[in-house]
Amino acid sequence: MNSLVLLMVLPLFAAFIIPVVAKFSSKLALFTGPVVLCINLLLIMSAWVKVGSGAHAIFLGGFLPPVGIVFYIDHFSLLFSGLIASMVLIVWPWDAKESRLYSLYMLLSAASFGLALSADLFNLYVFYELLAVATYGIIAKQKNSSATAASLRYLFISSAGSVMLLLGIAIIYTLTGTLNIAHLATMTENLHGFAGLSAFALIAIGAGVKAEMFPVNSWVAEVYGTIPRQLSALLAGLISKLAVVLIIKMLLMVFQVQAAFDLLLVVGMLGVISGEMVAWRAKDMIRMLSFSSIAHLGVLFIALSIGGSKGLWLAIAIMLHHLLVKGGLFLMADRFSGHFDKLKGLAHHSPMSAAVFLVFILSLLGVPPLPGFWIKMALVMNLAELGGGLYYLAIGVILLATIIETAYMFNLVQTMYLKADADSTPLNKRYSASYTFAKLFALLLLVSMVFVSPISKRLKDIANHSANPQIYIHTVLPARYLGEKS
Amino acid sequence: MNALHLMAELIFMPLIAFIVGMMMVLMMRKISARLQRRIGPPFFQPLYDIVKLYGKDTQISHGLIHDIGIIMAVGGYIGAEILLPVPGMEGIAAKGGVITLSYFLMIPSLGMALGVGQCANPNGSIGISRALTAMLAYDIPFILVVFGAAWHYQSTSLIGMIEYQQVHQWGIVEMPLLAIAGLFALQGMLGKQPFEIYIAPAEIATGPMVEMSGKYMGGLFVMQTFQLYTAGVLYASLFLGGGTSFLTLLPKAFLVVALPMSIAFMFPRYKTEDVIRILWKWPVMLGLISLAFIL
Amino acid sequence: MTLLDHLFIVVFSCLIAISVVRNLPIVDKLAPVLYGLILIMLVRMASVAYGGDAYLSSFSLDLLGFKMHWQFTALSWYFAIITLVAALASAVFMSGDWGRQYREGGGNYGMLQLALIVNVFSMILLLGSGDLLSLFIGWEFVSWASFLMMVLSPSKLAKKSAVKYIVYAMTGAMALMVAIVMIYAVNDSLEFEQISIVFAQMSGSSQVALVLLLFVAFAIKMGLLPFHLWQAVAYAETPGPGAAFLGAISSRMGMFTIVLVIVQFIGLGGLKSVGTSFANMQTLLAWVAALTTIIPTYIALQQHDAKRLLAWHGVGQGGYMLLGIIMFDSIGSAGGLMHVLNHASYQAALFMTVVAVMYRTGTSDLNKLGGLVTQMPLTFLVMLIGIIGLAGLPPMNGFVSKWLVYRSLLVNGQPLLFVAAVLGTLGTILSVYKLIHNTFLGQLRLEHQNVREVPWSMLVPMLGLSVIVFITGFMPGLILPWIASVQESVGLPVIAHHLGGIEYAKGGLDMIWVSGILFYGFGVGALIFYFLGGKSKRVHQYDNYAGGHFLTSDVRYHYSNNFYPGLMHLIGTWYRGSFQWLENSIVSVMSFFSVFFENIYRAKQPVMLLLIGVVLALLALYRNLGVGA
Amino acid sequence: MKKELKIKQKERTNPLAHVFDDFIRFCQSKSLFMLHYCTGCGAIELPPAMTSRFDMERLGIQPMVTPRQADILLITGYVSIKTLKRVILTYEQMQSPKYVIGICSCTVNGGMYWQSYATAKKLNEYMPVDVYIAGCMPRPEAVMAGLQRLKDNIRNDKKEHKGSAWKDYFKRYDYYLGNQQALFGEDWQTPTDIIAEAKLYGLETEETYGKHTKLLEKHQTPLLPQEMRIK
Repeated sequence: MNSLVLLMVLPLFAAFIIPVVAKFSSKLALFTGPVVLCINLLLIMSAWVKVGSGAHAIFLGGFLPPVGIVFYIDHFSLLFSGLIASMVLIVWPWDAKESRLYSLYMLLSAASFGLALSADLFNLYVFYELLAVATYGIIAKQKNSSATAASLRYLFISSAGSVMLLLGIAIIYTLTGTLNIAHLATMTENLHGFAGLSAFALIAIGAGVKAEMFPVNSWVAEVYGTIPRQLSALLAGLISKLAVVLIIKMLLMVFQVQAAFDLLLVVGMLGVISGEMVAWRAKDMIRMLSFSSIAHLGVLFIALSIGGSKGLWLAIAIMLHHLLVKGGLFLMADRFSGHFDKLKGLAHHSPMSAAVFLVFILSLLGVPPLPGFWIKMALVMNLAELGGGLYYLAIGVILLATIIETAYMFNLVQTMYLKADADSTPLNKRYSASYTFAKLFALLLLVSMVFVSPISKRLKDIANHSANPQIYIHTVLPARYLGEKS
Repeated sequence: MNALHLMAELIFMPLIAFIVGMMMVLMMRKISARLQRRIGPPFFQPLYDIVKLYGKDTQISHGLIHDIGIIMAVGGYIGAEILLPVPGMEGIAAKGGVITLSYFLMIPSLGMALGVGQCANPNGSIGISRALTAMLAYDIPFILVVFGAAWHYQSTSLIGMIEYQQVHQWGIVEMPLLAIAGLFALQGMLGKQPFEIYIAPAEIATGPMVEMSGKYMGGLFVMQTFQLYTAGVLYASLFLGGGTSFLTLLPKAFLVVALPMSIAFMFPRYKTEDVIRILWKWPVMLGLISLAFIL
Repeated sequence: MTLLDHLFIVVFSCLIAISVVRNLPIVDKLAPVLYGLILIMLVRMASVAYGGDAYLSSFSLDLLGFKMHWQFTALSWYFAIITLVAALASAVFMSGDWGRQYREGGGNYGMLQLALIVNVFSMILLLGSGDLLSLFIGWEFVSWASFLMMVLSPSKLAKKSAVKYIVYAMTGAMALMVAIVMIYAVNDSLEFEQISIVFAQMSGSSQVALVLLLFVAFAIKMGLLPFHLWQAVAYAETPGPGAAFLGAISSRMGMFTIVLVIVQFIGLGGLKSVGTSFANMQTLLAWVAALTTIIPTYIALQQHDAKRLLAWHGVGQGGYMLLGIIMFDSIGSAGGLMHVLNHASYQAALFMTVVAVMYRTGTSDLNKLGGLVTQMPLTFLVMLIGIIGLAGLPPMNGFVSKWLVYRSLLVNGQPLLFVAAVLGTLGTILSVYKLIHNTFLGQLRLEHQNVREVPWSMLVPMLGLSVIVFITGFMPGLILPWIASVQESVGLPVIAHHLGGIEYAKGGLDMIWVSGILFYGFGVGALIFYFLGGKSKRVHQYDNYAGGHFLTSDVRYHYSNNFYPGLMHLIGTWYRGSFQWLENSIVSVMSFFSVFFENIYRAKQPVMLLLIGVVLALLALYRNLGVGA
Repeated sequence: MKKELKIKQKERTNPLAHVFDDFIRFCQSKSLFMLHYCTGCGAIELPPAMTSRFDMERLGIQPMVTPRQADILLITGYVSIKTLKRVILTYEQMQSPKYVIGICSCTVNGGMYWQSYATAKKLNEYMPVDVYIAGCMPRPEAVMAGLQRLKDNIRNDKKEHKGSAWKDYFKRYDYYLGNQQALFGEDWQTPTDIIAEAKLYGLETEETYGKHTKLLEKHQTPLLPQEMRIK
């Protein structure tokens, strides 16, 4: 079980040796990353079986909690680890010539695995920063002025976010004297005051920069517009969710208070509305998808604000769905993108890609019987069960957003199906693996439509398990701490 | 109701309507002549006109629909006459009621419109456009009147209405405003001045009738007799207590027709939009006020 | 396995079959057979329409804790049979020469066939819904299926209007979802019965909200005011037979749900309990219905494209249906329900005649046609029967249902609604006369001299539908038992009927007599015409009196443009396009906020945003928790 | 004097046919609709004839506005060549039996325009005229007398054969057409198919046809009515 540390260590190690390997063989350097990721995948699978319905903690460096470094392994974190490995594999820059990029991708994966697995705030912060650094590097690799501007903007806001995050962590440390989440979970009463909650707010907003949280997400459209589509797929599909994972850990283990939920609910709603509104005016496909992505992260925050295992399972479902759909859409964008006018007549050049595109957005809109519908339905019903003005407002916001989303999405679809100008084709003709993956995503989406019931059951199990602080505490903390408590 | 009675109704109701209607046409022409200090036509003039028209040697037709239009115009009124109860002959009329009757009254217009349409004469089409517009104008007050009467008498059957009036008072006493509104609508319905823009002989050459010759025109003359009769009897049944015998019914019917005629020849005509404006304003207002009393 | 399961299986297999063979020539022969097959399945279930028990499906689904099951009541059956007859007629219509021409013109014929069966499938699914969730799913299916049909036309306008439609439809669906959520939140159940239970428990404002949400959802589909803007253009731009099908039945799914949900489970008592006694929900809905009959009808009057004219009338006729059903008495609701079938029959026939004219002449512009009656007499006949039905004159079926509605308004003492309904009918007469006049009557154009009647594959469905229009008008008693069963199943007072019409204490209706008298009148008229007068002679259309002017073929004198100038002179200024303005202003408000948010995202100092966000969040927490906490 | 032209008479099988014919002729004489084609100054005399002073309506005569409905075509004054075309068109569109009355000297012989290049002098060269009412202008009394004469002619047509001049137009169409062609040129054509009508009513004789009708055929655009057809 302790071999799971390799998940983080292997890519980190690879990141450092790739430049060295590249000196000898660029081919070898190119394949190092995927090999590492495949090994990770195998590790994850074996761990998935071993963990079963339980949880496991790995203590690093020989210190026991609450002092040492702890990795917490359960199906939730494994699920995300698996997603990280597969996503990075899918977007691996096969045609890039620079080995430095491989290193950055490896660094990014290492940080991501760390974020998914870590069980104390300090490590989370470290991995978060690492992730940020890797992302800056990758974005800055684009050699054009707008990419530079975008990455600079991203850098500014992201580092400011990191400062907030750090501030939040510092407050928590001041209040409790520990950074181990399990330990924090045992002393929630210290944290449920104004100071503690403001720490949560700072953490949420700080991490929110990456999680595309309103209002700290102004980097999204510019960055996604300038980086390669695969990378957008990675950022929008996965990295944003990892930042949410950080928030989820804090929220579920420590801050199960109405004020925290309300905070998430409000920023979620604002995100939904603002994202959809701006996407509605967008005339460029990537810009539209970026803002739509903001809106859907908003929905995710709304789901989280339900709290408890219900909120978690919905959040996981939304994340997975959004990963498939938005990831798929950004991967599709590798085949065609740009201003709407350029996409005129796309469906006649490639009916298949238009159809795949359609499947994605139909699910995104929540059209039955696609999975998106069931998620939306469950989300709305759960919100309704909670009752209360803000939750009803959230229902309204989500459904209003759906209408707006229909308007702009189908404005694009309509353009696609218009009669084409004979000479120009909007399609990117070169072979693109991304398109194949996009089709695969669509297929996955359709298959999951059939298995809505079992999948949702599985997700609920995972959520029930992961949202329970007691299991977490018992797994991580040594008995003497618990003894003190009881 | 035995078969004989049925046959009698089917034959005699339109026949009576035709004969009485011809007399009403005569009366109408006499009234206008007297108002203009003329002598006017001889007694049988309406008959002469109709016979002459049917007896024309040349009759031009613009096609089958032209023919069918005339058949519908005459036939629709024959149907309407059967649905219009008169003393002693009200067996079949009970099957319809006043709503059905008012719908029947639209069929001749539509039939004529079809026939005129096939003539491919722009004057005719303009006339029909005006005639249908006028129908839109006068049917609103008319329908208000029908509604008010039906509500007041608690029946949609004309027979029931007449019975009510025989027992109680005449409708015109109980609902004077509605009766006035009805008279207004009647003026429009009969297409008499000031509401005869759709005929406009000098501008659009009698509009719908422009291509009607011989028996086609004759059919329209027959239709006119039915139209006057229907208007007279319907109004008499709605507001003047109908009649227990023709002796009491017919004078009322003649009076009802004479009234608009006497008013008509004192007026020039309104433009189409003014027809709508005036018919949607005054009689509708009267009707609504009256309904407010009734309901 | 119940019959309902069989029906679903058959419909689904038909869907699969057609989607497989849709691009092969055999689809022409297969599709009508398949619709016939589904029709037979429905006929086998006919007992439900004669007072039998509702069919339940033997399977149900349990997804995410939501249970779904299906059932087929008299109401479902009634709408389903209309759907299938319309689909069958459309399928036959497109199967022959029309389809060939469509294909040659670059149309995607296979897709059209597919769209039709998808529509039928989703409608059956909706009609068979047994609880709120399956209703919602069926609802969305129907919306998207119509959308599929609408986008098939290659024109830009068609696509634009289809997108407009889907935005409206989504709005409706979302309103429905909120309503369902409101119901679910109380007792955690999605059964239909919950509606009335929950409604009774709700507070006044929630009741208003629930009724309005449900009504908005259904009104959008049905194109009732003020949600009528999407429908006409979208339907008019749909390819021929598709337009006939959609125009006939698609938007009536809104009617189905209104009856199913609002009439059955909220009911008159429910509607009346909302609001004051002077202006309650029933009054509101009745006036919505009345305005829906008037405004779209007069918009139709302004159209000079035949398909749009018909489509606008389709919107307007929806008002009669609602007006009838909202009266909640036996005759009114019977009229409203019956109008669904009647409207479907003549609307489909009328759309087909227009498509037939387009097939031969290539245009549906009313200013570019004329005089076609000699060239296409049977099409003319169908249109004549259709417009008599649409205008609601005897002896066609439109008269019966409108009569019932009028009668009900009379009995209920609603003079203003009555006048509104009549105003709608009169506007319809004006407008349909313009339609038939500008298309078939008047001057035949030089370029149409060689136009011929359309082939039998198109004529047969048209004639078949017009036979339905006539027969159900002549003997409404054929349909009335179904209506009575529907009324019984949704808990309305049941109408007393016989073959010729209805029995009603204060004046009934017997269409056999009424039609008999009318035809007797026509017969006498014909006798007079043919035997009393001289022989008539056919003349050429240029042998025509024009004030001594010589008419020639190069001068067009067909009076068609601005057909009712006098009327328009008066009411022309009343067309303010207020609803269009409303729609545009909603878009403008949206744009305003959109620009606002866009500016936020464009902020030069993103870090400032972060700080503002943090400060606001802390402030909110501070206020929320108080100082001491 | 013109020679008598033979036409094929239809067999009347109905024993009451003559009674009907007499009745109809009686009604025709009692009911005359008049289209007044007011070409010249004579028109001014018509209003007194129609209104309260003389009241035409008591004779059963009333004005109508289209040739389709009219029995009498009343030409009130000089007929310029341009006008004559319209007059002929109007005349041909009238339904038989139809009658023409020429009022004023101008219709008789050109009157004061006898030497004008632009007027048609004798109306009866172009269409059969039943009654001329001469005078410049004739007084309303004369108009009334003329109308009364026409009525009598129609009534007594069976004996005196003065009331069916309209048949002459069909019987000797070639003659009238020749005069018309002389004035309007070879390609003169009206929308009404006179020959077909003559055939239909059994009024064709050998003089219906001639070189002028041949000329007409050469220039004529066909005037067959649109057939209603299913296939």
